Amino acid sequence: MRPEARPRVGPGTREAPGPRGTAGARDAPGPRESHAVLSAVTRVYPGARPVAALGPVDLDLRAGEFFAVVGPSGCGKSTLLDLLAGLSRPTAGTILFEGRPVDGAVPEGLGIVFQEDASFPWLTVRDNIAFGLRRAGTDPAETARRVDYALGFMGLADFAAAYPAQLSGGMRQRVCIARTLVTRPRLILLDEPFGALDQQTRLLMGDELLRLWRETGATVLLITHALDEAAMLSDRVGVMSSRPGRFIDLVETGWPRERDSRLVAEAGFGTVTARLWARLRDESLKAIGGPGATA
Amino acid sequence: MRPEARPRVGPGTREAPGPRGTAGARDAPGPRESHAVLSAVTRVYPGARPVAALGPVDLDLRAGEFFAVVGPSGCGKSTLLDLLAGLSRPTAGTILFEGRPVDGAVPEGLGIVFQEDASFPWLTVRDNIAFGLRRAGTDPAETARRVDYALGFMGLADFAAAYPAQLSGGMRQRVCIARTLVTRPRLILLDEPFGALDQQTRLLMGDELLRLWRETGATVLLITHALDEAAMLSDRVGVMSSRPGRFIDLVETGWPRERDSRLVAEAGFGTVTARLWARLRDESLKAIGGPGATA
Amino acid sequence: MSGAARPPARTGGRDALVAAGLLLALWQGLHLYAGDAALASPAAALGALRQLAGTAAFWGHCAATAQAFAAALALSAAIGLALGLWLGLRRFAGEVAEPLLAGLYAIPKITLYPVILLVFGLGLGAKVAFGVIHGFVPIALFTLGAVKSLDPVLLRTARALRLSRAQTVRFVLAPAALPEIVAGLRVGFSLTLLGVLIGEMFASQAGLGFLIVNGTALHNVRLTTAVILTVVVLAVGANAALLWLDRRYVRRG
Amino acid sequence: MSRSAAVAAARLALLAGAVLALELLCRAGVIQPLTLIPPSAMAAALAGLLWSGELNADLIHTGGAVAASLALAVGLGLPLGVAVHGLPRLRRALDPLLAAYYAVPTFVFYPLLVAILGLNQAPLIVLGTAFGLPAMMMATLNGLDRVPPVLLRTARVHRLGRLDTLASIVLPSAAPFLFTGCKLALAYAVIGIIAGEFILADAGLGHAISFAYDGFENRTMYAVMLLVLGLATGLNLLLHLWETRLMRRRARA
Amino acid sequence: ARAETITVTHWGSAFYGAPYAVAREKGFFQKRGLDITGFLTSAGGGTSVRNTLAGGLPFGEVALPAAILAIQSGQPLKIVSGGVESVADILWITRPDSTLAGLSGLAGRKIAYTAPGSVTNMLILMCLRKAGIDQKALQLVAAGDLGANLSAVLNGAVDAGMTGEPLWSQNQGKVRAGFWARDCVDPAVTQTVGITTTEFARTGGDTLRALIDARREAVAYIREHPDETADIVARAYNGDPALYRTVFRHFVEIGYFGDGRLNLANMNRMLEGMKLVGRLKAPVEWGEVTDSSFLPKDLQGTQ
Ligand SMILES: Nc1ncnc2c1ncn2[C@@H]1O[C@H](COP(=O)(O)OP(=O)(O)OP(=O)(O)O)[C@@H](O)[C@H]1O
Ligand SMILES: Nc1ncnc2c1ncn2[C@@H]1O[C@H](COP(=O)(O)OP(=O)(O)OP(=O)(O)O)[C@@H](O)[C@H]1O
Ligand SMILES: [Mg+2]
Ligand SMILES: [Mg+2]
Repeated sequence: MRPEARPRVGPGTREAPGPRGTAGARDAPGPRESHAVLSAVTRVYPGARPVAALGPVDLDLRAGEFFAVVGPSGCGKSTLLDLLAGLSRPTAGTILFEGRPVDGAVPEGLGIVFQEDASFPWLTVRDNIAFGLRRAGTDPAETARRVDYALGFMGLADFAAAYPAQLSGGMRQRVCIARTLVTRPRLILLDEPFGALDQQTRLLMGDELLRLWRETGATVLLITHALDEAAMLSDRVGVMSSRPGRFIDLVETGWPRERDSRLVAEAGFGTVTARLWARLRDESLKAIGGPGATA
Repeated sequence: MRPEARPRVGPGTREAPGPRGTAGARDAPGPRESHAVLSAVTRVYPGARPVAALGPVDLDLRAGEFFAVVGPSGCGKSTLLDLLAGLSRPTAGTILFEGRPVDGAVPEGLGIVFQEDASFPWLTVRDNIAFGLRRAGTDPAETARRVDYALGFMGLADFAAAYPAQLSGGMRQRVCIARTLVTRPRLILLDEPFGALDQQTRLLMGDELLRLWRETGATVLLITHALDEAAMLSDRVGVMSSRPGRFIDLVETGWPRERDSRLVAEAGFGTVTARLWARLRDESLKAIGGPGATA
Repeated sequence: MSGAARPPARTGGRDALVAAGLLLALWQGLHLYAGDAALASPAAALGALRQLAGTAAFWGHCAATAQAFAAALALSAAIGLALGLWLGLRRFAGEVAEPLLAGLYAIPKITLYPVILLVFGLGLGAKVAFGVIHGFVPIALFTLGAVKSLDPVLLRTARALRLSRAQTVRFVLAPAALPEIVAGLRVGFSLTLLGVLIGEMFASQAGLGFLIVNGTALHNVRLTTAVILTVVVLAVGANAALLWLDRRYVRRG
Repeated sequence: MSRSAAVAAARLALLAGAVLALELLCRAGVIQPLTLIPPSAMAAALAGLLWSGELNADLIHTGGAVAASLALAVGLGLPLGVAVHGLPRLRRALDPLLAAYYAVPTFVFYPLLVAILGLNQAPLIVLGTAFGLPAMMMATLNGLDRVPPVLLRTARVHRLGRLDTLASIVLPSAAPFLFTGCKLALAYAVIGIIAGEFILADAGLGHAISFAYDGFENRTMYAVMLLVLGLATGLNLLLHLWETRLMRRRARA
Repeated sequence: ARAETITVTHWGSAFYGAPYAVAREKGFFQKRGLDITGFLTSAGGGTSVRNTLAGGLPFGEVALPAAILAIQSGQPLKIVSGGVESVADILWITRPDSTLAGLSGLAGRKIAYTAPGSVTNMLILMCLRKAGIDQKALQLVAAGDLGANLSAVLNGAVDAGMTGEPLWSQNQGKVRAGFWARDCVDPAVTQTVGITTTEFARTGGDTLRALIDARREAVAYIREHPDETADIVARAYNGDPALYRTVFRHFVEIGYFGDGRLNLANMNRMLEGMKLVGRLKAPVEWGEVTDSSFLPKDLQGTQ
């Protein structure tokens, strides 16, 4: 099945409020309830020469949406994720998750997949995936059930007893994703989870992620440096400026909820990526300050 | 200046011989002298379970051309580069560089940039770049001249006295590229040299590489997993099958010699990448054997 | 290098002083608890040391130890580094030899005295040999580990730049493995010194080890403690210097 | 033949070659039996000693002391290493002391230990512990340094407490380094205990060697040394094999 | 003559070496054409014998039991002269407040000596025999060298420990004599002897004769000038001259240093002790292990 691709490129409409769409109405992305809200958040890394890494940033992450963040290297994307997850505290501004302030501790209901490989080399794939559930004291039968499901789901069933060292980089990434997903987080933060993969494979993995997102109904925030990935996967793409990162554009893609990587062959797809690229070219020039800046 | 993009997509024409084009006539890519030739090259990694990593591969790399290689992860791209550089020996087949066989030692006149960060952490940026020249006993004044030029050229002038640890990943990649280029190799092998960079920055770096290639007239073989990068930079793109890698397509891009990253906004550009993508999707499915294969 | 937080350099000197103060306090406490017969007080040991330092004989002993130690350290370092580099580069040889080396190292070396005597003869030879057998193994093991865990791309780069074997060792391997080599040298320094001292306890006419044997035999606690203090100061000084060099020139960024 | 089998075979061949060479040198009279007896004679003497049960008490005595020292060195070195790792300033001050410590002939403090612990096996166990503990501490510090920060962040994401993080993330992650520490602690405990017995004790394998040494009973002396060598190398090899298995499972390609 | 080194056991910590220190200082070696400048030492009988065997000038003054055991195990050695001929300076000390008084009070106590098989082991067993106490009635512990013994006593780890000079004189007041070795046995026991290799006995006769002769002259000098000797040894050992004067007066009193003659009676007493501690595996034929031909003529017949 090839979904109809209906790109709707326009200026960000992040303040558009409205009643929450029903699950059935989700194919047409629209305003929904807030899930996490950042207000005037900034982050300065202290030190002899303080680094203003982020902000001020305002962001209203809506429940059930797939939000992608793109921006030049070093603009503060990972910093944003850290703040949202409560792994570090903002220098100024407030962060709310499900209505409660995030205050330097990771709130319950939140799952993160880091940019780096975070699989535990001393545990088998199965034990890696079960880690979070066991720590949380989930009933063993339920744990086994969920882990088995995730193993199948992630194409790792044959490797349940293998150790991460025996897996390819992409499989390890899948282990980390599975470990996060089995805990059924309501908000999933992904920091370039497909960084270790070639472009083709990452698109295929993207399809899997989309399927997952559709099935669980979770809210997803995906940081990526691949513009086509951002364009293909998300309902909205936030484009960040060079450091200190602010959102300079919010692109509503308008894809149907049922979509996959074949979107990239659509003519309209190029329009979204071209817009992202156009917004980013100058920011990247500023950010690297390298040869491009002098060319 | 925005160059005219003239994509000429067609089946590989790798056997087309002919007189070497003059520098002036280079804007229109055409058949030229052979620079390196691989004939029926295969590579099997021995062991308890031997791995057929590559081949059989035939490739005629023409003097002064910009050749890109794309292929699914683990298909043997790096293996191909190793063989061509004399870093390992083919299991079968022959490799000629400038008419002489490559026999397990790196021939003079060949430069390599590895996929990994290979900067020497104990040397400053300047000393890193000068390393090859000093070991080769190049006259100090000449060394200083070339290194200074490369520092400016690579946007590293302000960091000449810095150590790699003080640089970002992309800057380190540039150090490695500079270290290879100052030795003025006639054949430059690049293995995903922009792997550490975000998509935007890699395209900017690509512009630099193009400028360099135009100025030095060297032959370039670039391995990349970014299809747009391959499409934008090269005269020809070799598409490899899944392991053991063989060339299943050779795409002649037909870009003018004077070109830069703004090509990506061209409509014709999408046609090249779409063709590359189409050729690769099935190979990637075969290669990862992961969730995509079961989808 | 490690990402562990390093305190700013400015606090280093003060912390070292505080640590030295705490150690002195611990020493004094032990002295008070165990009494003069077991451990001299810091003041007494320092007094004894000052008195010792005023005698020519003491400097003769120091010179004797220093001479043997210098030779032993040079040999330990040379053998340890060469062996470590070689076994690190030859993966197979390394895998074969590493556990044997570590196992051999675990035997108490003083029991080898008759064999040492047989092979190296009396006097300086035995002292130096004792120092070397104590010191070279840790240096070799640290170096071997460093070379083994070396980023392979560095060696590939050496090949790509067409470096000779000697050039590769001199310009790539040695600098790349330097942090571990320094760590090995720090431990090797101490153990070589210990080995020389033990050698002097077995056969010598002079040296700090000789003073220690006599000090214990005569129950001259002040003398023994003073000599040990000398050894400790020497070893800590050398270690601090190596650490400083390491921080200054090796662990950048 | 697989690589590990080849390594094992080469290791065996190397050992056999060395033993054979020694045997030939001894049998040919190049080495006098008064200094060194042929390996076959050592083995025969050892077999006799073991068969007669003469060594049983000494074996148990030494084995107990080594086990106690090892347990203490690891049991104290590990938590101390963890504690010091959490206090970077203390660590910086301690850094030069840890490596320098190995230059100190610790057995000189035997009288001090007797004063504190009484005249029994405890001072010797403390000496063995004191020899192994800093190595364990250094290895622990090393290991904790290399825990990838992303794993610690993962622990926070899973909302683990401090102890939970230590037990289920930090220690497993640092396991290879802790292993190295254990191997070193074992080697040093063996050296410390047997060398201590050689000089100070009236029982144990070290004393058996020393007694035979003073009595010029070369057969007994070398037999017991062979036993020590065999035990030390054997234990080390066992640990090494276990470690390689562990590492192979975890090694990143 | 070039500078030579001989082996003297416990040089610097015990006084077996005193005659050599005097001979060097007074030129007794030099006038016999010897240039002895160094004294190689160690703290163990077996080690000293081994050092002698390996030495450039293979002559050493070593413990008699070690020499006997070495020869019995086939080492190519000969005993060529006598050395220290008394154990009268050895005693067991207690803390001043101890209730232990004399041999009779030993039962039930914890008594330290140096090492199994050593002279002090022999002496304590002889004392027990003399006192008629069964070995099981008390606890004997090997505490290590004299320093460790003293430390153990001072720290109360044992009820009594052995000591000798100079520790005894040095620690007057801190410790009290519990019982003396001379209370249990005839203290005329040969502690040390001069040994050489059989090889050197063939080729280095003149040197050996000169060495033994020089030592003899030094022993005579000590007897005449204990105070000056004390000063000389204090310099050589880096010790306290005042303390050493007490020590050497004591030594002269008890005839500590023999003149080099091989006193078979004294040597036999040592053999007896060795048998007692189980160190002697076979009987000793003095004729086989000794070679008196390097002794001065007048001492050769005195055995
Ligand atoms: N711990 C820190 N101390 C000081 N500066 C920091 C720290 N962490 C990050 N920074 C700085 O903050 C800025 C933002 O970093 P961040 O990691 O958020 O970037 P990013 O957008 O995730 O980059 P990338 O795409 O390369 O992952 C960078 O300029 C970086 O140098
Ligand atoms: N040293 C080796 N021993 C055994 N197999 C190897 C070795 N090196 C590579 N291979 C195998 O050979 C195949 C080709 O590897 P290669 O590194 O050339 O792939 P690649 O195309 O460069 O992949 P990537 O895009 O991930 O860099 C892979 O399947 C790999 O598992
Ligand atoms: Mg990031
Ligand atoms: Mg590759």
